[in-house]
Amino acid sequence: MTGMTVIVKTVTRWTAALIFLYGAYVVAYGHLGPGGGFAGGVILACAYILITLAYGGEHALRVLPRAVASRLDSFGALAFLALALVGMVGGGLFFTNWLQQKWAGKAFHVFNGGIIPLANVAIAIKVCMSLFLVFFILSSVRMFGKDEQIDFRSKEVD
Amino acid sequence: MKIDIQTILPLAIAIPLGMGFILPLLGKKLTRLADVAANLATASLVCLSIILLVGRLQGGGAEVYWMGGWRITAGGTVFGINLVLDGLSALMLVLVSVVSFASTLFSSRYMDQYTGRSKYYGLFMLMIAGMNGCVLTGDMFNLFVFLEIAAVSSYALVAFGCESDELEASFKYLILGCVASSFILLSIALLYAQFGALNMAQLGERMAELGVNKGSLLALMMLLAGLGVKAALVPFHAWLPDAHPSAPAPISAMLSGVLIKAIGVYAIIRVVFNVYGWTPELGMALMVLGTLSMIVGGVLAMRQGDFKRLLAYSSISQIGYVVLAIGLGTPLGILAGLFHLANHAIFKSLLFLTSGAVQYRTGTRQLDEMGGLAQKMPITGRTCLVGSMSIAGIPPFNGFFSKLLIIIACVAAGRWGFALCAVIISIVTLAYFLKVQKNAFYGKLKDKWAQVREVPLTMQCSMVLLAVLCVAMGLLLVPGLREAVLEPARDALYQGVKGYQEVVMTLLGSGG
Amino acid sequence: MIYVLCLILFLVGLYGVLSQKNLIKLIIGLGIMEYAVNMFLIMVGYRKDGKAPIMESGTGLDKFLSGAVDPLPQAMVLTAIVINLAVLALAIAIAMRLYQKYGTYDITEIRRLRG
Amino acid sequence: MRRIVIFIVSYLLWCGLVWPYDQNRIGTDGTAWDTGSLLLGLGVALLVAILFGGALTNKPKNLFNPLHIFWVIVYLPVFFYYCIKANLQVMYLVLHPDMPIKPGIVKVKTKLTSESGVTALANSITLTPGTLTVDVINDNELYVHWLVVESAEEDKATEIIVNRFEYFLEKIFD
Amino acid sequence: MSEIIAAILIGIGVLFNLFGCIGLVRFPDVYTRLQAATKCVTLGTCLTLGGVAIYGFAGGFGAMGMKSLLCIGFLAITAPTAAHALARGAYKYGVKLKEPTVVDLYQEVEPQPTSIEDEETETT
Amino acid sequence: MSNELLHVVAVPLVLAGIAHLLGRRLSILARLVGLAGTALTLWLGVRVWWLAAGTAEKASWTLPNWQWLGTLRDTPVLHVDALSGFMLAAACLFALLIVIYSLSSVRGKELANGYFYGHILAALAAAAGALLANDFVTLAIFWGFMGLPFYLLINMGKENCEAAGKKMFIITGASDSLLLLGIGLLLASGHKLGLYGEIATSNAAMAGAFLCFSAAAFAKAGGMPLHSWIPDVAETAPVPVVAFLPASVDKLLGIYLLARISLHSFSITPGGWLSSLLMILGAITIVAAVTMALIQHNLRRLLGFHAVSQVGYMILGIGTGSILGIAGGVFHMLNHAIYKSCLFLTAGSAERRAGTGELDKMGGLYKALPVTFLAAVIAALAISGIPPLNGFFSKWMVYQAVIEMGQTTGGWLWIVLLVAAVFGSALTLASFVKVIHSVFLGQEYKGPEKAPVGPKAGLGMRISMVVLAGACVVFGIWAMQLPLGRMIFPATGIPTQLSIWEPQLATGLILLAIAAGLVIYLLGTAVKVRRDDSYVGGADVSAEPDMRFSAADFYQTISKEMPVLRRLYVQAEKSWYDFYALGRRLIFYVGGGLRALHSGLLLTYVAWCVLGLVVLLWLFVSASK
Repeated sequence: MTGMTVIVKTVTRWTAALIFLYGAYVVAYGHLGPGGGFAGGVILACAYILITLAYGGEHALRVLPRAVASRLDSFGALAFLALALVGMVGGGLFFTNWLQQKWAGKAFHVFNGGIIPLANVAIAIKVCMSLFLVFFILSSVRMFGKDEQIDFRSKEVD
Repeated sequence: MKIDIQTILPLAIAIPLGMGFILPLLGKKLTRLADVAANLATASLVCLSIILLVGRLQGGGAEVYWMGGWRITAGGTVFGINLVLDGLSALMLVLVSVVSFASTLFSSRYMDQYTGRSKYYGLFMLMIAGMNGCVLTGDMFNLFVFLEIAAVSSYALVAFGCESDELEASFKYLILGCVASSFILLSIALLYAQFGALNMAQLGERMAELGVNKGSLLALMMLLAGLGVKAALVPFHAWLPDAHPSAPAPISAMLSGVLIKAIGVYAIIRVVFNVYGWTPELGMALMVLGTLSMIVGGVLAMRQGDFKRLLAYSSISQIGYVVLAIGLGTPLGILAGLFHLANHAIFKSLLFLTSGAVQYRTGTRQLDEMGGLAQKMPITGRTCLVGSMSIAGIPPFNGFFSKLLIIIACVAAGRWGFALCAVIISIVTLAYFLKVQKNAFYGKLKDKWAQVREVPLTMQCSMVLLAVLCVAMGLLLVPGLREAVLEPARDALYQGVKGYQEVVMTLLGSGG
Repeated sequence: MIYVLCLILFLVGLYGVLSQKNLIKLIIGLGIMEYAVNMFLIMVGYRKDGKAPIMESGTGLDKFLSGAVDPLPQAMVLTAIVINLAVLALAIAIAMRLYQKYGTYDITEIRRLRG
Repeated sequence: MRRIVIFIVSYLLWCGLVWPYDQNRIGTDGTAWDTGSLLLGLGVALLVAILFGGALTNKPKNLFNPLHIFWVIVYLPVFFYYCIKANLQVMYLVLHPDMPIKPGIVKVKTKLTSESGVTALANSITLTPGTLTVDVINDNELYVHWLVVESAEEDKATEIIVNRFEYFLEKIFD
Repeated sequence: MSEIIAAILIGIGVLFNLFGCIGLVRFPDVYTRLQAATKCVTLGTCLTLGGVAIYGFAGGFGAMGMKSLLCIGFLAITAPTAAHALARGAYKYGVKLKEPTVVDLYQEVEPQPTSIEDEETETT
Repeated sequence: MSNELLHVVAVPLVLAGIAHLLGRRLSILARLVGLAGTALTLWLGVRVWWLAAGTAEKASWTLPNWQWLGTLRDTPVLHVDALSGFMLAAACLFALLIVIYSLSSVRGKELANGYFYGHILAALAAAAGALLANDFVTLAIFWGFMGLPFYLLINMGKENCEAAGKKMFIITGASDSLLLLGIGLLLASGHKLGLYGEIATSNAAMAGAFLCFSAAAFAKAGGMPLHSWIPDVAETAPVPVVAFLPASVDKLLGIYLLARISLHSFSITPGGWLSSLLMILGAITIVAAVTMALIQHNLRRLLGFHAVSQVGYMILGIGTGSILGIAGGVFHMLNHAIYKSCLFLTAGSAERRAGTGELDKMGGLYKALPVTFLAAVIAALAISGIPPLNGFFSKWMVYQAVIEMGQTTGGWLWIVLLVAAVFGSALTLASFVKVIHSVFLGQEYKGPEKAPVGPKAGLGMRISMVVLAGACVVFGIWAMQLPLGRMIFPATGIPTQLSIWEPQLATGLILLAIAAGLVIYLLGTAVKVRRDDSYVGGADVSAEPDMRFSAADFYQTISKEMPVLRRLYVQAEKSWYDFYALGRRLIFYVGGGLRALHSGLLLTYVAWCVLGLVVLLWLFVSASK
């Protein structure tokens, strides 16, 4: 994959960062409006997918190395789980919203959902990286031919 | 010691889920560490599930756990994600963890043949998480979600070897599984549309109030068909004989041993008994499906020359026994079915592990290429014999007792024809397992296997563990133990819709 | 009535799974089935003149419940979409590998396992 | 420098997205003003700046040159005019019973040198009457699909298609 | 007042979208269809969003209007690029130019593969 | 409550475990364990038998009073009465003799290892458990378990033994499943599971249960139509195994069960349809099996068919339902165990010497194996029912029981049965003439395929054979005093109308006659006769194969020349009369069709799912209307 024409590359240059930003926005406001970890994560992944499409796989891997992606992938899920487990510390329940009391902000403000925004962020990381990996691997299958080991990872979120 | 179930219950899902994401981080280099970690995880699950089983006994009845203590009641409907631990769930939990422990123990050397071990363990753990969630959840939609988690990881695990057979099997499995999931989801949607509840207890309550109509009947049939695919009941079984043999042996053991039960049979019986409530027609449908599976699986297993494929067909047949017995709806029938389910988990995983051991050393699965291997692989041969005898219902192994109970239950319920079928198929079972013994382990040793050795120690250990369980499980029928393990599971089903609803709803208050 | 349309869409997907020989088209059929189910779920939650289930300032819980469409099916659909995504990604990956091994996308030629 | 540009642009965009002036979302304190979101925006913009470093622009100085900004403002109505014209043309073609189209791909040349300039030109061409950029070769030769080919010759086509934008774009990007 | 303006804008936008769709149906091949789709749909959508923005700002300068404006900008940049990428991809894949085509200079630099059947790709 | 009952089951089981642990190492120690174990079990068994005479409480063993046993606490599990007691002792005795035999016979590394003795001990333990079981479930447990060591023992045999073992295990396993069905029937009708119930067989369910149990007994003992494993096993399994299980202990168990259910568990009407069915099956077994035996070429296979044939007498006897008949059947079973294991042991000895089991290739072994020869002759005469040996006495009792039944119930059936039984006895004699001639008499085979000459019979082998042959004589002559008086009548009750038969007197007369014959023979040999080898054209042809007349050839006429019989034989060769083969064929046929359905086409599979859904829906919608 060598990438596309200069037009696409340039537009990608202009927009990728903005798409990422928008994804971050969707994630951050997931608890206030439509969106959330999954939708935002998909948008985040779109930024990287756009780069992959426009510039080719190699450049995309320079921006986001595969090892980093798969580690972040696991990290996202673990962070989500850790958030849930922290709720159990001190006799609470699984998924107890342990931040809600201490960090109760004002309604409709960003910092008020307790652990929910944090969980959204974790999910977003997970989804973004998973989607990127899935896309990347699928797009590279034809490229590398038979010997490339497919990474059969299934992605589960929510 | 009073065990606080409320504290540790979610760990049954959290541990495998967490490990499922930690293990892939270990990468390619730290494979031994991945082995150790995976084994530790499954061992801790075994401990956990046994603690839960015992703790549930101490606490009496069931335990209901609300995720995060979050629960709102609006318009008479309870929203929130809950876990329900009753006798049946506890039994299934123990089974899943025991079999998965044996499988991970076996995997540590068996998976030397494959690359990407940490990913393998990751998927494995996800599958366990899915199954544990599936047996614990008290809500239809989460049932679907966990079921899919387990199913998706199993699709990937079936294809793990990336050879053409494995890919083909996995693809077929995936397509059928997907069709099944859409059926399940559609029926859940139908149920929600009609009754406005997803919580199983509440759904059952409303269904009892409003009565079963065409729509809920459609939903039920779709559920039955969808979960029938997952449980591999004839005629929804066709993926199983492809998928189970193609997976790596420990995975086959998991798939046949617990997966089809946790996400198939368990879900079916939970829905039938605790949501819809058993009716004679429903019982009849289950019995017919079960008998059909029993016969078709048994007869087809006779014709197989591939060790693992034979075992796969025999799984269909044995699942048929389970469903037949549970479909009877009598206390004895349910007890017999659950007992057989537990036994089948143990001996079928044992058999798949031994087949894996044979494949590990000889590289073949074809029975006619083997012969006389008992001389060279004594432990494998013995354990396989134990497994075969158990599944064929030879005393004093556990399969005998469950088969005895099933036949008695069938006759006692006046279902003579089904009892006769069960008897005949049990003979057929014996016949094809003796074929395995004859072709693989006895007879003359072929020259090309002269150099074959016994498998490594950890693999032996896991097989011996299961073989010992095969003998020991027979003791579960002793009243003292039966009251502790099997009867609560039986009661969880036999109490029906009302009982389940009472159990869950009375515990509503104590949850949050 | 609109539910029947969903059912028809579902059946279209099912027909696709049943009749198509091409692996990819088969997967598309699956996708259609899933969409039909998701759409059905959304419609189940729909309420005429209902608002989007987002809490605005000043709406209490009761008002929210009476005014907004049912948010639960939407959450369910979201989850179902995630699952479908995983499944479809896996399906396509396997289909591609199958193509490498068998050299065809024709499902009727991929039948090494039988009997 | 580039990072600073991207940081600033991102932050501005964030502010636009968050728009802490929404009357529908009056918090418990009685105002819609949410300081937290602006603070969070700083963090996010920083993250974007770090991750996407120099992606946004090659010549950060241009972005703050008032002259360039002026020409952008001049360019916009021109572009908008052609855009409407294009739509009306398509409308005419679509609704005309005979569909008097004469499509074809022609080659045009541009004097623009910067990537951004070429891109802007190509996009402008795409959005304006009857033309659609198919490919760019050697950074200055554009192949354009033309709905009603008026001339297949390179120079003539260049004059018709390119020149109407080139002047402005040269000012903006070079 | 602003509501009326918004309504008019939205109406025009939807109308353009409609023409674009008609063009999508009537035009003979991929490239001409892309022409129709890109132009009309871009402008139509932009106009619609502009209407929404005006409507949104009328109430009290809310987030809705701001987001609409951002959308317009974004759409203006990306839509032509997407059309370009599609056209180029289609050409490289071998989709033929249909009957009334008069000239194809692009063939000099990029000879089209011939193996692809038209019928198959038409439908995409 | 007496722990001896537990010990007699547990001790051999524990020793079997020990022997298993020894495995192939330390074969001396393994033999010691085997010998000591069987001897110990015999001692325990005899003690248990004595307990049978005591009180009911003494004669049973109950589960301990442990908390976790729940309602099973204090349940009597094992029970001994006169019937099971003497059978247990007999089984232990046979085990001991077999082990003694094997000490010298299985010298090679093939068999003399811990596994072999472990399996023997395990089988003995299972047999003990099955004999002592107080209820049907315990019986079924031990009954089914016994197949496993037996199967493993068969697998130690010659080539194709694994196929025979499989067949055996499938049929006996099937019998276990039938037991389960019978248990289910009993429970469903509200009966207790004890063996001592006296349940009426008038209703269909109980008749079905009775048939299930008797089918299990048939399979174990080898009655037709569930007999077909016996010839195969007899041919391929190791000799001690054949002598131990199908010849003695399996018969013991099978007939024990049949006798037990006829005597104690169910009450069957003599001459009723159940009883008639049993008797007809018995008669068919007698005649058909012996006819098959006539044409066999393999010594052990021939003996195997006789083992089936003899079961017919036992079934016939028990089928009469009268005390005399049951006593006769049980007595015949005991006798059969004695002489048939003796015959198998002699066959093993002869086979070892000749290196083959084919009748055509044996001959003239009496010189090398005098003790074996003697034992074989005695056992052969006993099985053929020649007075005064034991076989005669028991057959005599069976005949009497049939006649008595015929006199009470009338009809013509009993005549047919009686004729069949007598005819079978005659054919038995005929076939044993063939055996004795082919194996021990006649000329030695010197053909091209002659196997190397093997060793003579060892001490242990001779001891076992002599003991068993001696038992044939003793049980024949002192039948009333020893076996009947001490063992069988206490179990079955004393029959009222036993015709006078004075074995001792008869023996004296027979001995007298034999002595007279001997004198005449000696007088005859007093005249010198020239004896020489045969010559044709100056060449010694006595070694030529053509000059050798095998007894087996003589019997070829039966299967070759008689058209009706020939067709039957051909069909029998194709196993048209074999339930096992028929079932196998049926299942393979059905399975072939099902396999073709699993065509590997994914679309078909999906179609099944949808079709299944539609059918389910249709059924339910139509049901809900």
